[in-house]
This record gives sequence, structure tokens and C-alpha cells, in this order.
Amino acid sequence: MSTEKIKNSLKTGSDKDGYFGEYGGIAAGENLMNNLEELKKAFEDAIKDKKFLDEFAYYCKHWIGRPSPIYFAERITKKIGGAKIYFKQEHLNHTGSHKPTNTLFQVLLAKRMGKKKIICESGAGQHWSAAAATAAKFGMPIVGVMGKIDCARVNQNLIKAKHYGGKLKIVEGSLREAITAAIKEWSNNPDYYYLIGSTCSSSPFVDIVRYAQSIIGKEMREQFMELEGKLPNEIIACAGAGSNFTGSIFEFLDEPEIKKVVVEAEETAALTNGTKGIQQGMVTKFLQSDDGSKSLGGSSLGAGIMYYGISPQLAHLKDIGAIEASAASDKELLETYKLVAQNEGIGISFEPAAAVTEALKRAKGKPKDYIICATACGRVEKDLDVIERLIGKDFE
Amino acid sequence: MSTEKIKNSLKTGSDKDGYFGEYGGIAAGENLMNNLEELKKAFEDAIKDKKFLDEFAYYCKHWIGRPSPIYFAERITKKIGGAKIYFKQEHLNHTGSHKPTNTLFQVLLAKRMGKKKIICESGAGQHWSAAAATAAKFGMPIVGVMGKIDCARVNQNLIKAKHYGGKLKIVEGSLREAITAAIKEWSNNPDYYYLIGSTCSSSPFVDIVRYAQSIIGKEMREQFMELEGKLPNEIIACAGAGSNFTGSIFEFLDEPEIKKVVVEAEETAALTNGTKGIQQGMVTKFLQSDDGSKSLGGSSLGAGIMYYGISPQLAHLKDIGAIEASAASDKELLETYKLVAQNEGIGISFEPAAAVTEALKRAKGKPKDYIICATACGRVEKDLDVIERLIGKDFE
Amino acid sequence: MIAYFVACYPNFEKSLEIIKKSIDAGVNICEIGFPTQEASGEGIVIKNAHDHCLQRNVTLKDTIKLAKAVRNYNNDVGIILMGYMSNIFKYPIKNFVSDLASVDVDGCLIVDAPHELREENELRNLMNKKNLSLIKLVAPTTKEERLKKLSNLFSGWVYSLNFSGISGSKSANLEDVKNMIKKIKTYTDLPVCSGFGIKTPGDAKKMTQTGCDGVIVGSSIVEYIGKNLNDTKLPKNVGNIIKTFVEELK
Amino acid sequence: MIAYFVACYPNFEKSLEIIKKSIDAGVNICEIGFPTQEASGEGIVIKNAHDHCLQRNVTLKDTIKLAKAVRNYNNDVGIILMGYMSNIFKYPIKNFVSDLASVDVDGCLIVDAPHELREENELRNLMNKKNLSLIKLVAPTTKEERLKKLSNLFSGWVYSLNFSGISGSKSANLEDVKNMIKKIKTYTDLPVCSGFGIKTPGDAKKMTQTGCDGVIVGSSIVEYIGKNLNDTKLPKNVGNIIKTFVEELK
Ligand SMILES: Cc1ncc(COP(=O)(O)O)c(C=O)c1O
Ligand SMILES: Cc1ncc(COP(=O)(O)O)c(C=O)c1O
Repeated sequence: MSTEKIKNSLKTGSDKDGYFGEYGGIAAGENLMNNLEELKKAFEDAIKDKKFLDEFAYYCKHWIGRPSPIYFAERITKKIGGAKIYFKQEHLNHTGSHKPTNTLFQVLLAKRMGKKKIICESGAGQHWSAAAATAAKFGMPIVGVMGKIDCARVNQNLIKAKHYGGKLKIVEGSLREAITAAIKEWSNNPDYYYLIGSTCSSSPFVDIVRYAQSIIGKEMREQFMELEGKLPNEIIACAGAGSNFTGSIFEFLDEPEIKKVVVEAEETAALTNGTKGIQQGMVTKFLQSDDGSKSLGGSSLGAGIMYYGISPQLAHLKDIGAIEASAASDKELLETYKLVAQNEGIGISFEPAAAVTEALKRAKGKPKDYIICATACGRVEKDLDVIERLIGKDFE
Repeated sequence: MSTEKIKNSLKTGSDKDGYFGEYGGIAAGENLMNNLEELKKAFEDAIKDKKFLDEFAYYCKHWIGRPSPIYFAERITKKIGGAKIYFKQEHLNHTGSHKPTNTLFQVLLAKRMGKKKIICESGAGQHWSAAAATAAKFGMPIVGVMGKIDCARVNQNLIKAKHYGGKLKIVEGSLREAITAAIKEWSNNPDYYYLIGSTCSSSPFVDIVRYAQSIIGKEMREQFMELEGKLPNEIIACAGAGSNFTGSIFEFLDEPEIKKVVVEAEETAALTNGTKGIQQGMVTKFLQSDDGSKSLGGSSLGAGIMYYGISPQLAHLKDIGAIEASAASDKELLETYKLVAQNEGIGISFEPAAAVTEALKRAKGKPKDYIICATACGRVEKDLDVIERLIGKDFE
Repeated sequence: MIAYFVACYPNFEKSLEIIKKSIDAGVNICEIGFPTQEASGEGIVIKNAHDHCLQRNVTLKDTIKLAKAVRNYNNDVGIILMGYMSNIFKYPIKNFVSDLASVDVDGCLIVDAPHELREENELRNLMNKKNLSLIKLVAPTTKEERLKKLSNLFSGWVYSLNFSGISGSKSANLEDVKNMIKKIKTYTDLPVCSGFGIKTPGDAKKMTQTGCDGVIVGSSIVEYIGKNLNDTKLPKNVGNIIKTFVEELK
Repeated sequence: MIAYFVACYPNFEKSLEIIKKSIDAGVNICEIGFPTQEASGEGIVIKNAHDHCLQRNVTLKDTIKLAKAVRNYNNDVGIILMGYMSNIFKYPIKNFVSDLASVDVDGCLIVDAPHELREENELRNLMNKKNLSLIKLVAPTTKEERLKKLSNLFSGWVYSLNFSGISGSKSANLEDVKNMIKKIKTYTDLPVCSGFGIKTPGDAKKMTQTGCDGVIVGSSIVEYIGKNLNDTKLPKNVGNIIKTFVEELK
């Protein structure tokens, strides 16, 4: 997908078995193997089809509102004293996060494959509302699965998705259980298109989602060259399973001088604290019991980054030192939200607050011409009530 | 502001006394006259200053995320059968409406004037949250005034503005009372900058807000020429006092072949049902009692288009036949919201639903190459709970 | 002394009675405000009085009727109407001026009608023809150059605003007022009266040291009326309050 | 007849007793599932049984212990473990295979380990060396070309899925199953057993008409156990149920 071929390029996607180094692969039931194969072929076909890519670009521009701008967070930069802090404003996309870029790509793919119905999972409900919006736009019926724990706290997304025409199935648990349940639905209905929301599960999903989201980094390159005449020194983004982060850094994978930092929720930091395992259709790092029968990990305010696994590609990239990993606590998310709202007039959701938290730490004391770009991948609406309840009095 | 000078151009702004034909002017207390004069000079100065305009353009792009794209509403177009219906996607702007373009322009103006504090009014809370966000971005304290009736139904905007650091004063009534109360605050503090939210009140406010918002139409021209190779046949936008509509059509005022249709809330359709009067700092059409002592008009679901007056410029343009006026009912707003959500995957707020309602009516039966562009000036979040309460069951 | 009354507050009869007693107490000019929802220059006290009257459908017509009754009671006292353009514009202007003249009122004062407003020009011209005064205001924020322009339009007397803001909201700074009166007087020989922020006879007394030719008392009288709406001795008591002002001003 | 049991459901002793009684009733192969949270191929019945065992901390080790006890009870019955890669990978794979061999189990079947998964290859190679069968599945969605590839990997017998979906969710279409068995048999001489959607002895009987060499009954047995957890006669009753299946299949 890169125009120049680089020897040992990291931008090649997964290998022929769907692995990134020792992670990835396909750990799916036999009844899904045909679907995954069909999907892989359809995907590889589609991205060679100029008409398809043009269509994707057209709707990215007109429906989603891409490119999302980069934004110099001037007052925070001054406050911290050090590197220039930029936001990649993914929250300005239609539906308020980076998610619709992926749902758009995959719904177009589903249409191209002649699929008639869509199924998906969701954690924070951002993928669900984005998927439902996209399905509505293209007149496709859609079924979503979410965990009860998540539903309670992202109610607005559920209402929106319902208004778009999506039908929601609620299961016990959180994103993990939602993915498992969605996969089961798909097993039961192999003629559906399974629209996964992040860079996880079996190959080729990781490659598909990465392909769609890597537009984030591509835009960044162009925008930074135009505005600053150079690329950022560090790119920071949060990760649940990793689509936002992967999309932000993929473009720069062959440029090791650009630091790439992924930030997880402290409570579910699979990259930092997980162990290798095979679950959820893939080989990757998980927070799991020693015997692999149970998932571990606590609860984060960042519903979208509360996942006990991580993209296999990111597990690989961390192993080979191509990316760094960090984590943010609930307390930090709240503090960072407040700082950004009060100083930049931007209400970010909890997930990007994790990335900005890390950016603030790293900016301190850095030279003035050092650039750190944090991807602001969500707007606050879905979290507003929780914030108001927890720290509303701080603003009085 | 237009590059070619056209004889009898309608794009000249108000005359030397601040009038548009027989409407407009200054009906303010003596203690505000100096402020208004100072403001007028500062405005005229600023828009001759390339550096200032560049700064405005820079933040429009990077902070607000302009240009907002145009979007071909393909499925609705097919459903209606007739003209191509386009949306100008102002809801993709930061804070979710057209409002921040104006608040950005005026906060920059306030800074340029050396003002240290900002005051504003708001109806739907969209202007309030946009103004508070902008003030936060530039580190300016801000006080807002809203009517109790409006506060109750746009709670999310109030929380957001609070988080940005805005201090809200709540008064009895609705937008009318909020404007009166804000003007009073300003009278008491003439050293503040009064950041008005729409094309109303005394000169030069109408020209200032129109200047900022006319970027909407400018973008439309470029975008339609690029995408369709021609301009739309009709431009439709809703109006409370009229900033969104004026911004959408100003660019095309000297092109009478382009129809321009303003849509008010049926309950407060000042342009259609109002009579000439002098209130709220201006001469214009109002819904008022015969003796001019009381305002009239009912309540609309569209909090942002529930204003008993109208921009004096629009009163003038309607009188001379340069624009047409229409209105939409609550029932229509709900139906249109539903249609757009389910067919285009876009959740618009009640205000733009008024414009789209009119677009649907006019599209029917028109030739296939006839283009109608409706400005989608707000996203649904602030109205979501009300919609869910009123017609939530329709989506089940 | 100039006293401001809200027309027909709390009703026509009592309002008339209050004004009569005030005249008896020595008021020189009665400023009679006609109610409007707009009231953008008014603080909460006067605004509430306006709302009270609006609920009872008091109109500008009623106000003129009241002014007529006042004139019938006393031929010498100054009477001016005070209010907002909205009502006058709808009256409409021409009829307003002829009605004013016919009830022998001295003039009027419009809060929201600067001379930049064409409708103000229309009103002023018609009033001039009928020898009625359109009282102009000067604010602390009024610049010298503008004051000069305004001075050509002064008629009757000049209303000097003691502070920028709405009625009843602040207290005046004596030194500032003094300088302002002085400045105005370099441009006009007409009487200059000082208004806003004068709440007690003591305030009024102090104000005379500023060189002004009269003081205007508004909110504090309206407030007293508002607090004693049902008191049968209300007119008499207002008269007594006015008397305490008049005494201090002697 | 092949019966699926969740290991240690409801507990080790009762589970062992249930399996013993089932063997007595004529089961040919015991499929013993080891519990996991993942269970992405399982319907609500089996999922609940897994959760029950996970709450009681049943591990793959316990499952192997159970298998050992079953083998001790009966030397002829087929025993295979069934489950997901997660637990085996963590066991880890090498130890899993040697433990399997040491308790004299016949093989295992992994729901989420297609031959494309490298870890499956590792497991399969090790098992082959120990003469253990890694049972492969064929689904209705499995294409001819893939079936051909799979047939080279078949070991022990073939698990033919009667429908695409999760366990316990649907009923099988007899005609489809028939065609599928036929297709599989063109590629292999190993026994082909038919699983999913077989709930009653009647279902099992019908299934024999498809040409399969055995039927697998899962959810309906697990469901019965789940509904009678505290019944002291539970093992005996399960045995009786198995007997009704076995009778029909004679
Ligand atoms: C706003 C937001 N940001 C980030 C994420 C994390 O997802 P991913 O790791 O795929 O980027 C989510 C997931 O729901 C989200 O809603
Ligand atoms: C979303 C939205 N659209 C439209 C309007 C109407 O304002 P105007 O007439 O100034 O465009 C408002 C005002 O609050 C609004 O919030």
C-alpha cells in the first residue's frame, strides 16, 4: 500500500497466514473459515479497484467530513512548557470519532460483496452508532451486540443507533462478551457481513480495519508538511483494541525516528501487562488467568479503551520495539478532560484523554520545536453525564 | 466584500445608518452608543487587516474543522423523486453547528479590541456552548444569559459550556428575554465585549455576524463548482434570527436565478406573519401585539429557531423579493428528522430539519438535474432526549 | 425634582392619585413611563412594575389618558412621557405626537432611540413642530464629539445618566457626575438633570453638589409602590416620601 | 453414539458418575469439554455449564484428571477432549500432549483451531507423534477445495457440523446433512460423525439415514444436567437418557 517498496518494511500487513510476527492468525471455527477466506479475497480485490477506492474517498469527504484537521493546542503547550502539542481532530468526523471511517469502508465492502445484512459488536457504542449510521446511509439492515455494562454508560449512542434503524442485542458483560456474542451471531448467519469495530479478531479483520483507518496518518503527513514543514517527533494515540492508534501510526511505520506511543486504560493495559494467548479469534497479548480460561482486568472510565486484549499487530510492533506502550488512569482522564476543555475549548471523550495525558507528560521540558501529535479520537457527548456527576462541581 | 463591484449589488451590507432598506438601524440606549460605534470601527478595521483574516481562516480550518462538506443525500433524493437534495454539513463543525464560525470571528475581534471579558445570550444553547468553547480557547472569561424555558431542553449544551468555563445567568422566558437581559448586562459593563449569536440587534451586529457566517455560502460555491460543475438552483436554510440562512445565501445575493428560501418555525414565523416594529435594538418584523408592548408567538421544538423577530436584512430582502419565506411545524420537524436519520445516517437537530422539510417539498417532481441545497446547521445531540421521548417508539 | 412613575401602576386611579399627591408634595416634573415588555434599560424593580401593568393590558393610550388627567389637575407641573420606541412606532408616531400635543404634555424621553435612528428623527421633527421636547440623554460613555452633535438636538432639558447601566443597578460616583455635568454645560444652557442611582433624599442632596439643575428619582419610588400595592394610604405615603426629597433639595 | 459432557459439571464426582453411567448405557465416545470463558462456538446451554464450572475454578488439568478417571473405569470407550485453544496454549501445548498421552485419551477436538493456525500445526504434529487424534471439523460452509485439503489432516474420525452456527441453536436439515456426509466420504475412509442440532432420540434416528457413522449429542444432555443439578439420581437418569438414544440408534 505504500508507493515505494522498502526492504523489511513494516507496512506490509500480515503475512500469508494472517500473522504479524508471532501474533495474529485465525483462531476461528470451521464454519467461519469460508467467510474469512471470502472476505480476504474481497478485501484484496476491492483495494485494487480504483472505482471502489474513489467511492470510499468520496464518502470520506462528503459524508464523514474528512480530512479531520490537525490543531495546535496553543494554550496547553504554553501551560506545559515544552514540545508543541497538536491534536489530530478525529472527533470532528461525523458521529464524533474515528469509527465511521472503518464502518464506511466495510459497509462499502459488504455492498461490493453483495451482502444483505450487517452484524457488529461495540464497546463504547461509538462503533455501534457509527455502524448504524453507515448502514442507514446505504440502506442495509444492521444488528449490533453490546455488553450490559457498556450500554448503561453510553446511552446516547444507543438512542442514536436506534434512530438510524439499528437493532441492538444486549448481552451480559462488556466488549469481550459483545465480540464473542457477535461472532456467534455471525456463525449462525454466515451470509451476514460481520463489521468489526477495531483491529482485532481473526485475519483479515486486522488488515481491513487498519487499511481503512490508516487514512488518519496519511492525512497527518500531508497536514504537518503543509503547516509545519516537517513531521511530528512523536505520535500518540489511545487504544482499545487499536484501530485508532494503528490508523494514526501506520503511515509512519518505516520512519523509526518518529516515536509512536500507544496508550491503554491502566485497568486493561494488555500490551504492558498481558500475556500471549489465543482468544477472540487471534493470537495476541491478553489480560488473562494463567490457564487461559478467564479474562482479567478492571473497569476504566474510557469505555472504548476498556478491552482486555490488543491488536496482534501492535503486540508484534511492541515486541520489536517499533512502538512504545503506556497507560492512563481514570483520575488522569478526568484531569486531562478538564484541562483540554478549559484551555482549548474542546470537549474530548475519555478515550483520547488517555492519549493527551501521555502527550502532556512527554511534552514537558522538550525543546520548543519538538512536535507531539495526539489523536483526539472522540467527542465528549457520550461521557458528559458521567463527567458532570463525578467532577461537575470542579467547574462551578 | 465581493471582488467585482456590481451596480445595485445586494452584497454591500447595511447603509451608513445601519439600515437595510427600511429595516435595521440602531435602537439602543445612549450608554451603548459609544460601544456600538467603537465596535463598528473595529470591525471595519479588522476586515481590512490581512493578518486578522488569516488568523480567522487558520482557526476556522484547524479548530472548527472548516470547510464543512456538501453532501448529496442520495437515498432521500431517490425516495422523494425529483431534484437532487444536498446538505451543507454545518453540523460537522466543532461544537456541532454553524455557530462557532461567528463566535470565533467575534472573539478574535474582541481580542483585537483589547476586551477582557465577554458576554452573550443564547436560545438553543448552541451559541452559548460555541461561545464558551471559543472563549476558553482564547483564555477569555465569559458570561452567558439564557431563558429558563430553553435551558430545560438543551441541558447538554449548558453542561458543556460550564465545562469550558462559562458562567451562565438564567432569566425568565426564552431567547427574547435572554437578549434583553444580555444587553442589560452589557449596559452595566460597557467594557465587556457583547458576542451576539445571530444577525439581529443594532448595527453593526447584523453585518458582523453576516460577515463571519457568509463563509458558508463561499464554501458552497467552491464545493458545488467542484462537484457538480454548477451552482444549486435553490438554497434553503432555517432561521431563528437568521445567521445560518444569511450565511448560506449572502454569497449568492447578486444571482437572482438562485432561489433562496428561509424557513422559520411555524410558531414564530416573523417574516411571514410579523409586522414591522422597533424592538431588541432594531427595526424589523416582529410577532407582536398591535400596540408593540408584547411579543407573540408559540413554542417550537426547534429551540434555535424560536425567535419572535428576524434579521432586518432578511425583512428587507423578503420585501424586495430577493428571498422567499416558509415555515415548518413540529410534526414536520420530527418526520424529517426520522427520514434523514433512517435514510442518510445523519442525526440532524430540529432547526435544520425545518430547512430539509422545505427542501423535500420543493424537490418533488423537479427535474433530476435540479439541485436543492439545504444547510444542515446542527447535530441532534441536544434534541435527542426530546425526540426519544416523543417518537422513540417509532424506531422500535 | 423629577419623579418617575410607571403609568397606571398599580392601576389608573391609584396611579393618578399618587401623581397628584406627588405634585402636591412639590415635584417639578412628572416622568410617566408607559409599559412595555422590552424595557431593556430597566432594572428588576421597574421591569416588574411594567410587567404588572402589561398583565392588566395598560397601553400607551392609557398612559396618555393618565397624563391628560394629571394636566387637568395641575397646569404648571412638567409632564413628560418616558418609554421605548416600540409602542410609539406602533401608535404610530404621527398620532402619538398629535395626542401628546392635545393633552398638553411637555415632551417625552425615549430610552432606545438615538438620533441615528431614522424613526427618532421623524418623531423629533414632528415634536419640534408642535413645540414638544424630545429629551435627549447623555451617558458617561458619550464621547465629547458626540456630545457636541447631541447638543444641537437638546430640547427642554438634558437627562444626564449617572452611570452606564440599567436603572436601579448601581450607585453614582459623585466626582464623575460633577465632571460630566460640567462638560455638558459647556455645550448647552438648558437645565441638566441627573438621573440613575438616586435612592434616598441624602443621595439627592449630595447630587446637588454636582452642579446639576435637577435630580430624577425612579426605582426607589417604584419600589415603594410595589411593596405597598394594597395600602389604602399609598398615594399619601408616596407624597410624603417625595416631600422628604423636596425638603432636602431646598 | 458420541456424547458431549462439560468436565466437572456439576462437580468432579458427579460428572465422573454421569460419564460412567453413560458408558454403561452404551456411549461409544465421550467428548469431554474443558471450560473456558471464550466458548465462542457454544450456545447458551453449554455456555452456562462452562460458567458454572469456571466459577468453581475447574481447569484443563481437572479435565485431564477426569479423563484419566474415565479411562480407569473403562478401557474401550473412546475419550476425546473438546474445547478452545486458549487453555491448551496456556497449558502449554507440549505438556498438554504428553498429559493426554499419559492418561490414555484418544485425542481432542478444538473449536477455534483451523489448520491455518500455526499453533494448531504445532499441536497436531506433537499429537501425531504420540498417536493421538486431532479431530477435524467440516462445516456446511466448507468449500470442496478446502475439504480436499482438510482430508489430508483428518485423524480418528471427522466431525461433520450439521449447520453453521453455535451449538444448540437450530435444527439440522436432513437432506443437506446427507449431501454433506456423502461429499466428505468421497475424500476419506474415516468414520464421519454428525453433530449439532440433535436433541431427541428421534433426531438421532433420523440422522442415521444420512449415512453418517455416528451422531453427537451435546446440548440436550447438558441441558438436562443443568436442570437437575441437585438431583441425587442425576447420573443414573442421564444414563437412562443416553440409553434411549442408544436404543434408537441400534
Ligand atoms: C472514542 C473512542 N476512541 C477510541 C476507541 C478505541 O478503539 P480502537 O482501539 O479501535 O481505536 C473507541 C472504541 O470504542 C472509542 O469509542
Ligand atoms: C442548530 C441551530 N440552527 C439554527 C439556529 C438558528 O440561529 P440563526 O437564525 O442565527 O441561524 C440555531 C440557534 O441557536 C441553532 O442552534
